Amino acid sequence: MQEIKREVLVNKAKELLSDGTVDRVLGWKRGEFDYDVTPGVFRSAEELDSGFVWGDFCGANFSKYLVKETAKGEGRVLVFLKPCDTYSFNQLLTEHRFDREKVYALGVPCNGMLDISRIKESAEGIVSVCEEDGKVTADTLYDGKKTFDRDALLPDRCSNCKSKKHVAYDELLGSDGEVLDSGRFDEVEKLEKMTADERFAFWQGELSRCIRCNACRDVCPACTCEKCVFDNPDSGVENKAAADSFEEKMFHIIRAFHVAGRCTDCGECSRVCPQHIPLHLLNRKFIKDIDEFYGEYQAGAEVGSRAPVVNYTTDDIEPSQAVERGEQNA
Amino acid sequence: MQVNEYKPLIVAFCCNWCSYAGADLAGNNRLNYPADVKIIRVPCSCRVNPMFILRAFQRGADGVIICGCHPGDCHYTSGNYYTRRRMALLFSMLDYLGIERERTRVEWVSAAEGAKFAATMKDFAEKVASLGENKRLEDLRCKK
Amino acid sequence: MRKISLDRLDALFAAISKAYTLYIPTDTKAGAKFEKWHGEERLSDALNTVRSPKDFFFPQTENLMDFKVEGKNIEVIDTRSECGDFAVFGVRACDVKSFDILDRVFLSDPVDSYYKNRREHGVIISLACTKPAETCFCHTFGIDAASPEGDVVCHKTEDALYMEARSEKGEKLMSAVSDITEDADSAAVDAQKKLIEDRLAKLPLAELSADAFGDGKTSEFFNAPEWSELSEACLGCGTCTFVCPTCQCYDIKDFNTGHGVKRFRCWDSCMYSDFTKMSAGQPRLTQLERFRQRFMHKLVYYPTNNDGLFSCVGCGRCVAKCPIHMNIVKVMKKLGGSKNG
Amino acid sequence: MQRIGVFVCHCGTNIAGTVDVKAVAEALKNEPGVVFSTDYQYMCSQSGQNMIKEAVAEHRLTGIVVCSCSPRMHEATFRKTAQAAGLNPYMVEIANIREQCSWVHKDMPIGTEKAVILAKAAVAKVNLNAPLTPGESPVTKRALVIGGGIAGIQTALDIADAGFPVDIVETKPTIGGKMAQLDKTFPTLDCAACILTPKMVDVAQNEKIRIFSYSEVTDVKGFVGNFDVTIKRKARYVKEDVCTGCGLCTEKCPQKNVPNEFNLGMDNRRAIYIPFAQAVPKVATIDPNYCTMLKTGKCGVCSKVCTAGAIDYSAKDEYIEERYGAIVAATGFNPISMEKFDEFAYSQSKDVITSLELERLMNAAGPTGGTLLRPSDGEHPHTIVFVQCVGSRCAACEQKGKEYCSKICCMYTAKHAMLIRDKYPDTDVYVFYIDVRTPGKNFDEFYRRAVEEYGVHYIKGMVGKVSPEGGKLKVQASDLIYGKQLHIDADLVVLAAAIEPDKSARGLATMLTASMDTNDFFTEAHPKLRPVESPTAGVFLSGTCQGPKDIPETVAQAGAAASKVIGLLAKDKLLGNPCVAHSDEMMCNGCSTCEKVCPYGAITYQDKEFRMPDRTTKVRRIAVVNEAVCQGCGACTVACMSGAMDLRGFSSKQIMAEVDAICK
Amino acid sequence: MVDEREALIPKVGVVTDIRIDTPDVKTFRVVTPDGKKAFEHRPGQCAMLSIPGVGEAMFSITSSPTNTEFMEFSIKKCGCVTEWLHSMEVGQQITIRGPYGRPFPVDTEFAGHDLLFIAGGIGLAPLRSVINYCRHYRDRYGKIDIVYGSRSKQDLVDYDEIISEWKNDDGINVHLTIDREQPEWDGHVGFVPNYVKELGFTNDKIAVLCGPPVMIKFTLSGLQELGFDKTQVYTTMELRMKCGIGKCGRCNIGSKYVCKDGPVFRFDEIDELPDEY
Repeated sequence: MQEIKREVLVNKAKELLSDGTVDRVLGWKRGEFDYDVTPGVFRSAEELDSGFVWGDFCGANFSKYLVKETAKGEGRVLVFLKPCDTYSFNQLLTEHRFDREKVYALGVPCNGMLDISRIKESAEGIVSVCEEDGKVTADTLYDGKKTFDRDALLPDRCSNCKSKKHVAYDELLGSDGEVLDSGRFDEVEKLEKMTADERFAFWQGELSRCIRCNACRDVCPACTCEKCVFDNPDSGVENKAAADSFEEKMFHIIRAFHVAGRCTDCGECSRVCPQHIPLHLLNRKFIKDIDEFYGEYQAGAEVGSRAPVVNYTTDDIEPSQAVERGEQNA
Repeated sequence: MQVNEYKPLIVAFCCNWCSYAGADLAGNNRLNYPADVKIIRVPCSCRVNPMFILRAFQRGADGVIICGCHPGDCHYTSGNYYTRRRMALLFSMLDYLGIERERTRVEWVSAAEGAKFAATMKDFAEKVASLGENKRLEDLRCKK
Repeated sequence: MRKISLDRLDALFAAISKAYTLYIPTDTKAGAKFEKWHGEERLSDALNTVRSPKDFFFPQTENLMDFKVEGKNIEVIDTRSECGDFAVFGVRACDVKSFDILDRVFLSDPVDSYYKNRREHGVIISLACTKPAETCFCHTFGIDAASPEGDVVCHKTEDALYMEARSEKGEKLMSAVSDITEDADSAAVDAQKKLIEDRLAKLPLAELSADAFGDGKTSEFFNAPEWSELSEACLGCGTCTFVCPTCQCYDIKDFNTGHGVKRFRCWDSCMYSDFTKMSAGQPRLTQLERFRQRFMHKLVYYPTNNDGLFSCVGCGRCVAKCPIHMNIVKVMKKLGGSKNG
Repeated sequence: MQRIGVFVCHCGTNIAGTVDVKAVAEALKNEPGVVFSTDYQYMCSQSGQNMIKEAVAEHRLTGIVVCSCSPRMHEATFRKTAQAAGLNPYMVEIANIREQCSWVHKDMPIGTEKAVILAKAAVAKVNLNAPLTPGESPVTKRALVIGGGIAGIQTALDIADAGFPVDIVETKPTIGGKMAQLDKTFPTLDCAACILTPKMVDVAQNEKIRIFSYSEVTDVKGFVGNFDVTIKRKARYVKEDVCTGCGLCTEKCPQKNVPNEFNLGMDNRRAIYIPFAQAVPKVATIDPNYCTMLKTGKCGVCSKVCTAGAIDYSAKDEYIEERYGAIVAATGFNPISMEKFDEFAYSQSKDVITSLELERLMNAAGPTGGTLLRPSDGEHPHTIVFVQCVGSRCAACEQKGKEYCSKICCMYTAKHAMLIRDKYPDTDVYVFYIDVRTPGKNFDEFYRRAVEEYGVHYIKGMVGKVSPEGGKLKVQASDLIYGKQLHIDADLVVLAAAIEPDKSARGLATMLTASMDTNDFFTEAHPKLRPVESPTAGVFLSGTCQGPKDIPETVAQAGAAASKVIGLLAKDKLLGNPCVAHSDEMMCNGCSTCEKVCPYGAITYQDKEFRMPDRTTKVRRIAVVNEAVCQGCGACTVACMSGAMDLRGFSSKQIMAEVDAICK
Repeated sequence: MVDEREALIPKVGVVTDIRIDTPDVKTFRVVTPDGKKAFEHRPGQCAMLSIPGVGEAMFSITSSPTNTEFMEFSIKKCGCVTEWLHSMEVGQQITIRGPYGRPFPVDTEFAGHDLLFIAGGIGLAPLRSVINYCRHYRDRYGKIDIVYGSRSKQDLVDYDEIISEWKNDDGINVHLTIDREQPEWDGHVGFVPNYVKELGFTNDKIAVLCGPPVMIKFTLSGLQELGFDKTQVYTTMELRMKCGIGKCGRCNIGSKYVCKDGPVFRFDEIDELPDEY
């Protein structure tokens, strides 16, 4: 259950539309079912009334949409930002990807977003999903109602939420939370403790499922390049469908490297992967390494910060030490 | 006893100002090291893009080594500091993916360290040879 | 009609495997997937696989030919080889239909010999859907999940698998398993069909209709203002096209291996921004045009060229997998207007 | 498609001894792009070069691969050959088959195989080479020296001496800097003023030198050869060109209680003042913080007494803009604040002073007229304790002072001790030290004289605490050699405060895009080989802004910086290195990442309008590389994730082609 | 193995002659290694040329089918494949497959009619095949008018052939124009659409248009002003193509595939397609 009710968001949006603060609203649109919410632009109170939703399936991070949306015209866009979205928002501002003046950011608290695939693992034919007191009930076609612990339905990015604090907004609805001491590196550590052979087998298994649909890249708020190297025949790494297992690895290593120090760990990549590849574990490895080698750094925590990969100190860790450190973990 | 015929293929990226000159000095002093090592000259170690390293592995390299000026001595003042960070992160990631960590290395070799260059290459080539062929980062299409 | 007890499925698979390379849907932590049967694999209970079985005939990538280049000379090396016989078990009605749609593309003149080769050697063993999902809408396109097409059609009841050959290839496969299957009457199957039909009628998308679309509707829908809203959130990724059993766009690319050039074909997506990009210009400039292309193709262009046959089979994969949950159902409802209430 | 010629050099037997050169030439014949391949005894010889030229003409070559010795040896030679043959010099690549092949491998088949691979890699690269032309930029023949201390003065004099105009910008009303405040100089004990003031006069009289005193640099744009600098001339309220420096106003000004910074606040001056007698320019300055006229509009005494009519209360800050070809930073140093060293009671007792304050107390023009007297009571001190390394060589964890050695303290303390013992033999002088560091000509001899001839008590150990008690300073210290605690009742305690770069340096470095180390000293382009140049082309370093140093070292470095400046200004045009970075504006995201890693500040951003395919225009932020400033390291090319940034001559495609060729 | 000929597998072709037409157009002559024509084609059809490792691209065949010895392609430099082709030398092998697409209806609709060919710039390349075909079977057609314009005299493709052959044929009128005045030019100056209107053709002809989109747009409306119906006007289109056989999906406009259903279209057919090119 989310702290703020849908009506509060709708009313606020209407108010800002009517007083001319904004001329459109980036929000979540109702789908066919309870869980298939689509990002969309609302221009009127009527559209908001009929189509706006806010709930447990509003996981999409709107930050990246602002790059395109703000370029469309003069007016301001109202955007709803959950705490983790605000980090992406700041990171995009750091990289000058959109004009802050054209955005009115409303911070909304987030209690974690549900992963429908977790419900689908044990229920077929989901007709509706509702929640009460931490219990989620799914009405199914063949097995009647099934009830789940809400916490069990959270994707990794939410069960290991890094922060409930909004780091950017023009106005905050509800209360602000704190940066959390999440266990977000636990999975990474587990992998680090494996042997190299086990790690290789693990990643080979995961990455071999990749169908190169590019959803991870296309949803990633850090991937806003005018032209991605993987689409550019001149880059030397262009590839489309992975014709060999090497290309899957190449794609994911380079992608993770390109967002290293810029990835805010919003987890969208893993959310959208149709093959459930835990892509966030690649990004988190870089984040963990950066924290350990160069001091804690959270991309997007503030606008204008200098990422550790484009910085240095004279007594940095040597690459050989970096991998030997792995040995101690093993 | 069986003679190990396997010869690794090693790509060495050397910065123009220190390590490439170090390699030249090794030559001047006739310091032998394995011919498996093939050097590519770059202006600074910081020119080495992770993509080049992966490309080398894709095309059949068994080991990739990057040599640059000692930290603090970069011709461009700070290039090798960036190299150090980038490669620390990249190598750690490759290790995380289960790629043998001995296949990649960064070494600081000054223009005066011909002996170090030769010794480093010898050592690296031996380590890589002991790992055998690169299987984990190979592109089957590029196999002969 | 033949039947075999469910506890003897392994024997059935083993028998098929003697003459065919057999693929069955199995469960993985990322959903069901067709895998080669070696003896250990267990049949998945999932409604359908994450990826469609179009891979069997139109793989994500395939080598088309090799070139040897020396100086100014080029040698073209035909790398095609005769495909071995294989059977795919457990293909659902929607996916079976998708092969028909692909056939009309790849087997029309000039024939795509790569596709044809595999198609001729592949035997489709379909399986009726006992528990269609909320995302299913195959009936919209006249597909009957209770009675799929296929070389061999199967129905799985509580205790047995009922099999019936529907083609020459199917007969041949059935004869290979005649020793371990027994004759059966159609009572159990009929009962199951009835059950499935009841279930289909109760699906949330049961009323979805494609009547508004089809042959000759280009001008009606091409300039519809709704495309703008429908496409606004589209990321331009290729998830929908890659999980789609009927999407067949491809790219041909060359890969220089250092000792030769491999020309390969790989899936492409009309959703990608560089799909139609030329050095001289770009006919589909924005995501709106690209998004529109995909749905117009499925609902209007393809039917225009193929006797009204839609190139969507209602499998629901895109409904489940689209990162932003935009899909053909929403498009049909929005554009189809009152007919889709 | 290139038409490439391959030339394999035997280098006598240097190469041909271990590499089958004919086989190499033969093996290269079928490589893509190669239309001609041959071998020769000595490619670098005149006849070898002629052979290349002829082949270029005969086979219409567009690119050349020479398989020979290291490019560090003969790349320039063969580039010239190519140029003479009508090719762009950058269409040449060298395959290093001597230093990196024939000399390190002994086996002929192995050496030959490797030579072929190296040559193929060079061919693969040349196939992607593009003609490059170095950019040209004019040189403005004028230098700017920032800081008018001894470093700035010497640099300016040397540059002017070579005939180039120089401007000095000094924040204080006079040039002279720290050296003007010193009494005597080690190790010769000559009077600082006696050697400095003639140089100051030289500066004033030199027609090539302009002094902008009481001024600051507020903005720097441009790049080597063409820096556009904005200089703020602070309002002095005295017309510089009218004031005769008679000093009458400074005697008549009724505002007498202004702390005199020249004497480090140990006496007072007037609101209108000339810092010291030999000031250059010798012009009065009104201190707006104390002038009654400026603050209340009532007074006007100075204006009344000035017969020249130089006073102008309505003066405003002025900004002037000037273009320079080179800039020298000579911003100097300051002793660090003693705030964090309260154990030495600096803030509690007037009799705890810094060494620089002691210089003034001993100087004839100082507050005591040159007689050493205690600041608190004007009494002659009989016991003086010197504390060394106050704030120098501090452990980083303490976060109190500096990690580095301030270098000059050992020597000036020896000087002070010696001078005091010489003038006041009844005074006991104790020096507490960690080490005594005397590397320098005649330095150790000087220090030993202090100990041996002048009887200064050098004690290895640190002072723990100084507490003022009954007119005395109780000094608690440890003697590390004898391992005992010492208690000394001192009359005066002198702290050898660490020195740090002037605070203005940080802002200046940002304007100059010159890099600094963690202590805010400017970094050199190369610590050994280019010690007076900043990594930013056209910016040079003089004096203590680069690191602690004494006067002779400063003067030497000032001269070195001047010679570098002269070398630059002597050129009419600067030819750039064409192997520089460039950004593809169509792919650039304007994310500012490349700018962060550029050590030279060569990357800026601009908003550019793009015509979109649908005939709309879109404004996008894009990176622009200043080719005159870029040195071609390539750091930006890897930082750039879109691949918009590439390096000419070492493009990603070229390097990957080499990788491919090697791994084939 | 499968003994069927696969449409996607090309033949090897040898470039036997390279002619420099304009600063950015070269004409390449291609035959098989044994010196024959790679395949027969109809006027207006295309072929896929490729250089392994660089890429494949579709080009219209500019030589006439009546040429029994070789095929020619006039190619403008505008991308990586064309750039590579332009850097080739005689003797270079390339790969070729085809022919693709629907040709001009030279033996049906065109037969017996007066023909008006209008081209701009490189747009002459696909028309050259038809024009030479019609010249070869001169008696099957009526009067032939050719209006051809380019930026400058140097940018006129096939200038030598036009002057030395076309202009000398009976019943063929060649009208050349260039965009701006230049010293060694005494012919017409002005844009093609205006020139067509100035020339004022009668509407009893069949017109064939090829050139840049802007030229096509204005020339078509010019022709309509002169009384031409869209059913009398043909053009040939260009889109990104990969397979050439109507399967890969790239050149799909509405229900048509340019590579298979085109590239030749009559304007009334184009009207039925969605406006997407």
